[in-house]
Amino acid sequence: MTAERAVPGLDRDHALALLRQMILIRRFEEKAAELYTVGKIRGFLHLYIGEEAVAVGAMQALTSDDSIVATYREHGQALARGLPAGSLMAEMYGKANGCSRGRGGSMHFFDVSRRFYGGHAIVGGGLPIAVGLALADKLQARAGVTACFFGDGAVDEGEFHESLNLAALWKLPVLFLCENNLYAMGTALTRHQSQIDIRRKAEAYDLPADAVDGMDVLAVEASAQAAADAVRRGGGPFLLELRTYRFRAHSMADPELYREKREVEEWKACDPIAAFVAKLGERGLLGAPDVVAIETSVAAEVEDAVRFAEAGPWEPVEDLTKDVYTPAEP
Amino acid sequence: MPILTADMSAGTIVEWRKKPGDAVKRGEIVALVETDKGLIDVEIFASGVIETILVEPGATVPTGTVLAVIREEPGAAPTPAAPAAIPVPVAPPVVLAPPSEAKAAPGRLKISPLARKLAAELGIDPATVRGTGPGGAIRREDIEQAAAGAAAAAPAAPRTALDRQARLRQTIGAAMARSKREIPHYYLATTIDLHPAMTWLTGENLERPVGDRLLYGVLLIKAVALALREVPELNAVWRGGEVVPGQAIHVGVAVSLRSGGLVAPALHDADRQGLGDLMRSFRDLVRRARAGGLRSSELSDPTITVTSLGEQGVETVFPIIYPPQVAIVGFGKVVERPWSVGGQIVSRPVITATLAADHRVSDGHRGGRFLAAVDRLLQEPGRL
Amino acid sequence: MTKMTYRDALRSALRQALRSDPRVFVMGEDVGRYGGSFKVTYGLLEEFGPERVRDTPLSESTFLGAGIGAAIGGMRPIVEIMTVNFSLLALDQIVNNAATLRHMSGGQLSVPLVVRMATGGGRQLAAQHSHSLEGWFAHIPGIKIVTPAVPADARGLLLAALGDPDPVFVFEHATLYPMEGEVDEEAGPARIGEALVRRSGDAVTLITYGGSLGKTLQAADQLAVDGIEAEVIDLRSLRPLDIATVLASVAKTHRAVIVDEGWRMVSLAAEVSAQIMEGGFYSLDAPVARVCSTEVPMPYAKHMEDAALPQAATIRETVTEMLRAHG
Amino acid sequence: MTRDEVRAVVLRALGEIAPEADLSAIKPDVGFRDQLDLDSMDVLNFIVAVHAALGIEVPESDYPKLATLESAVEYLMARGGG
Repeated sequence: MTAERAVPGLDRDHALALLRQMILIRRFEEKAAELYTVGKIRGFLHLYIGEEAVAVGAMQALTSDDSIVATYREHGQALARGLPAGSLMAEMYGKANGCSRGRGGSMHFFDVSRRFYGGHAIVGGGLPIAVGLALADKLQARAGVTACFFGDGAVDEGEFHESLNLAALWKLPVLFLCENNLYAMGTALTRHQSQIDIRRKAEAYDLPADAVDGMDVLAVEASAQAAADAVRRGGGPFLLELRTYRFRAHSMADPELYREKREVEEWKACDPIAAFVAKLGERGLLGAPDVVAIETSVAAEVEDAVRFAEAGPWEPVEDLTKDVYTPAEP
Repeated sequence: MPILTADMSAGTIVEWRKKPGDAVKRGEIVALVETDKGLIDVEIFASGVIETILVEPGATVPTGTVLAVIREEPGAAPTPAAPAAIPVPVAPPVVLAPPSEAKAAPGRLKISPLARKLAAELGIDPATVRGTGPGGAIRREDIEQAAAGAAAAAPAAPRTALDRQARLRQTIGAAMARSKREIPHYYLATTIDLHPAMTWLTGENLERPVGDRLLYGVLLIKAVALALREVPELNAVWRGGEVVPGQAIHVGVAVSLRSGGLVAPALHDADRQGLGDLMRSFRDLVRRARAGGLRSSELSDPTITVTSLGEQGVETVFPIIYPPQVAIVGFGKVVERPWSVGGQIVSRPVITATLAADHRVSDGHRGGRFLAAVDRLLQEPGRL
Repeated sequence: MTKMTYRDALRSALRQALRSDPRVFVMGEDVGRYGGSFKVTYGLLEEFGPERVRDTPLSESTFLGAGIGAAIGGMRPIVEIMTVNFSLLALDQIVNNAATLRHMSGGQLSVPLVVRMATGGGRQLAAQHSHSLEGWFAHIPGIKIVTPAVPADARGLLLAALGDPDPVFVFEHATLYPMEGEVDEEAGPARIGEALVRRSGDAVTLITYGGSLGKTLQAADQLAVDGIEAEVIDLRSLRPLDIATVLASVAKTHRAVIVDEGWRMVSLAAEVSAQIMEGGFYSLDAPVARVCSTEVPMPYAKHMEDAALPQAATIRETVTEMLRAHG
Repeated sequence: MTRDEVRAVVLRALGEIAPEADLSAIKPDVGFRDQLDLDSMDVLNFIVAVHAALGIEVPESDYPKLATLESAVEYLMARGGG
C-alpha cells in the first residue's frame, strides 16, 4: 500500500457530506434487508454494507460529465452518484416509478440523465461497455472519464483482460475501479486468483495502477482523485484496487459457510463510518449532535423513499413489449 | 418468520439468542433459522423488549408467521405491515393477435386435412357438407355426421330430418357415382344349398335362450369372413393409387335406416368372433346404427361389405362397391328350389350369393375361388 | 444501375455511411491494415484513417461490448465479427446487453449498433468455420436480423441497418462475396422486415434466404422443365419475419418447402413452418417440407460437405415427392 | 293379464322397433312385417321384447303365428298371458 496520504485542510462541510452519504447508504441497505424479509423486495438483493467508503470516496473524483458502469451490488454507487433513494426503492419494489420502470430490480439500476449506465449482473459483463463509452467520448473529443466498478471475481473473467488490453492499446479514458472485498460470492480471493495482488495485473498491459484501503473514505477519495486526474490527462486507463470488506452475506440467500464469524468481526472493527466519525471527532470537526442530525435526516429520507415506493403504480401489463425495440417514428 | 432467500416459503427455528424480558436493538441477531439454503441469522428491525416467544425451536412455520412479541420503544419507525398478499396486478392474458389468416383463395374449400382424407375414404363430397369449424371450416365430425346420415342425428324437427335425409342421399349418391366412375367392377354369382346351415340353425336356436338366438345372416357373415382368409386380396382398400391390404377382416354390414338410406358400419374382426359373439355385435351394431350412435372407426374401418336384400324378396343382388373397399358380397332371398342330390331331385332352401370386385385388384379366377369357399364353409355350419 | 460484386456493394454502403455521418466508425479484426478478411473494408483505412477504421485485438466479447458502449455513448459503430463461428465468444454481450438494455432500462438506453458477420459453409473449412447460426439470433427479441442474398440487398439492407436505432445483425453468406449483380447506387436503404417474391409460380412456394437463394432458384428452373412452376420467396430478414408475404403465396400454391442451411432441429425453417401451419392451416394440401443441413459437424471432404448441405437436387426431389404424395 | 294389457305389451314392443310408426293406426289383421317394413332382426327383437315383458318363450316355428296384432294377442293369451 502506498504511504498514508497527507490530507490537506479537511473542510468540515465536505466531511459531513461524506459522512451523510455513507450513513444514507447504510440505512438504505438496512431498510432494504428489512423489506426483503417481509416480501416487499423479491428476487436477489446484494447489500453494500461495509463498503460505503469505496462508493462515496470514489464518486468525489467524478464530475457530471463522467460516466459510471457498475455491478449488481450498485446501491451504494447509485446513491453516491445522486440517484434519488425513492426511485431506487421503487425499482426494488418493481414499481413503474422505479429508476428502470420496475424492469431491472435491485441488480439493474439505470439513470442516463446522471450518466449511470447500469447495474450489470453478468460478472465482468460491464467492462466492455465501459471501454465502449470511453471510446465514444474519445472519438467525439468529449472530456469525460468512464468509471467502471467491478469486484475481485471479475478479475477471473476473460473480459477483464480483454478490456484492460483494449483500453490501454487505444489509450481510452477508463478508470477501472476494482472493489476487492476478498470474496467472489463464496470463494475467497486466495482460492480463485493465482496472483492476489490485483493491482499488479495492470503491469501485463502496461497500465498505471494503485491500491488503497477501501475502509478509509478520505484515502479512497485521494487515490481516486489522483487516478481520475491521470486518466483525464489523456494518458489512457488506470486500475485502482480498493481493498474493502462486506459485513453482510453475498446476497440475502447466503448462509456464509465460507468465512469465519471472527473474520467478519475483525473487519467490523474497521467500520468505515465509525472510523470516519472517530477521525472527525479527534480533529474537532464533528460532535455528537452532528451525528444525530445526520441520522434523523437520513431516517426521514429512507422513510420517504419507502412511501414513494409503496405509493408507486405497477407498470400496466399492456406495456410488456414496450421498448423491446424503438418505436418507429410516426 | 422473515423471508431470507429468494424462494423461501417456510423456516425452522433452530435456536433463540434472546429470551422474554431481554432488550433488543434494531440490527441485532435474535435467532437462528434453518432455510432451504442453510442456517441464517435472523436480524431484528425493531428495538424494544421481548415480551413472549410464540414459536419454539424445532418448529417449522411459513414465512410471515409471528415468532415473538416485542414491546417497542416509543418513536421507533413502524415497518410497513407485511402485505397478506403482494398486490401484484392480475395480468390479463396477453392475447397475441392471431396470425392473420391469409384470405382463402376464392372457391377454395376450408376443410381440415383430416376431414378431407376421411371424406375421400367415405366417398363423401366435402362440398355437400356444412362446416361447423372456425370460419365455417369443415372438420372430422362434420364428415362423420354426413356419413352416418340421418341415423346419426337425434330425433329432430322434421325439417332437419328431411335435410339430413337429403344430405345422406347426396352423400351415398356421391360415393356410388365415384365408385362407378373409378372402379372397374366385375360380377360373379353362385347358388348355395343352405339346407345344412338352416337345419343346424334350427337345432342350435332350440337350445339357446331367446336373447341369444342366431339369425342365418350371421352364418353368411362368418362364412364370408373365413373365406377372405383364403382370398385376402378381396379384403383391402384402394388408397393413393395403390391397394393397401386390410390389417384385419372388418366386415361392413349394410343396415337400412328406418327413415330411408343406408349405412354399412364395420363388424370388427368378424373372422375371429364366435357365432354367439358375432350375433351380439351384429344386433348391437344395427341397434346403434338405427339410433344414431355409430363410432367414427366403425364407419371408416370396413375392409369389405356384405349386403343382404333377401327380405325384400330379391333373389340376386348386383351391388356397387363402397370406396375405398375393393369388393362387396350380396345375398338374395332364401327360396325352396329343386336340387339334385346324388342324382335324385329333392327340394332344398337355396340362396344366390354374388360378388362384385375391383378388377384393378383381383380377377375373376380369385373371385370364383372366394365364392366357392363361402359355399364350402356353409356346408359345415357347425365349424363356422 | 451498375454491375458490382456483393462485397463491393457492401463497401459502397460502408463508404457512403462513413462519408455522410461522422458518428459512424468500423471496428473488427483485420478490417484496417489487412483490408478485411473478405476484402469488404479494403481501402477504407486509407480513406478514413485509423480512428474510424480500427483493427481490434482478438477479443470478440470486448470489442463487440465496446461497440455497444460506444453506441450508447452516441456513436454509430459497425462491428465486423469475421464469421458467425467467432460470434459465439460474444453471445453474452449480444443477448444480455445489446438485446436487453433498452427494455431493461425502461426505455432510457438506445443501442444503434450494426454487427456484420460472414456465415455458412460450402468452402471446405470444416466444422468450426462452417456454421450457419442465423436461426439462433432470430430467436432473440431486441435485435434485428437481415440476410442479404444479392448485391442490391447487400447495399440496401446494410444502409437500412445503419439507419436503425436498434441493434441490427447482418449475415453475409461467405460464398456470396464474389457474386455479381445490378446495384443502383442512388437507391436509398431497403426496408427491414419485407420479403420479396424472386420468382412467381403456382405449384409450390419455396421459402429461403441468404446463401440458399441461388440453389433454390436453380431448383425452380429445373422443376419448370417438368412443368412445375415454383414460387420462390427471399425472406431478406429473419426478425422481423414477413410471414404475410409467405402466407399469401401459400394461399395460392397450397404447398410450401423451406430451404435453410441451418441444422434441421430447432432451425429457422422450423419456425417458418410453424407460422405457416398456424396462419395457413386451411390453405395446405400437404405438410410443410423443410430442406436443411444434415445434423452433423460439417465435414471437410467436399463430397461429404455437399451431402450435408441443402442442394438444388434435394429441393427438386422434395417438391416432386410432395406433389406425388399429395398431388 | 287382460286381453287389453297383452295387446298393450305387443304394441309397446312394436314401438321400440319402429319408433316413428303410428301404433294406433295398426290394422289388427294385416301382417306387421308389411305394415311396418320389419326385417328378421326386427322380428327377433320383437320376440325378445315380448319374452322380457311376459316371460313367454316363442319358439322359431311359432313366429308365423304372431304375424298380425290379433294373432299375436290370441297366441300370447293362450300361453298364459291371460
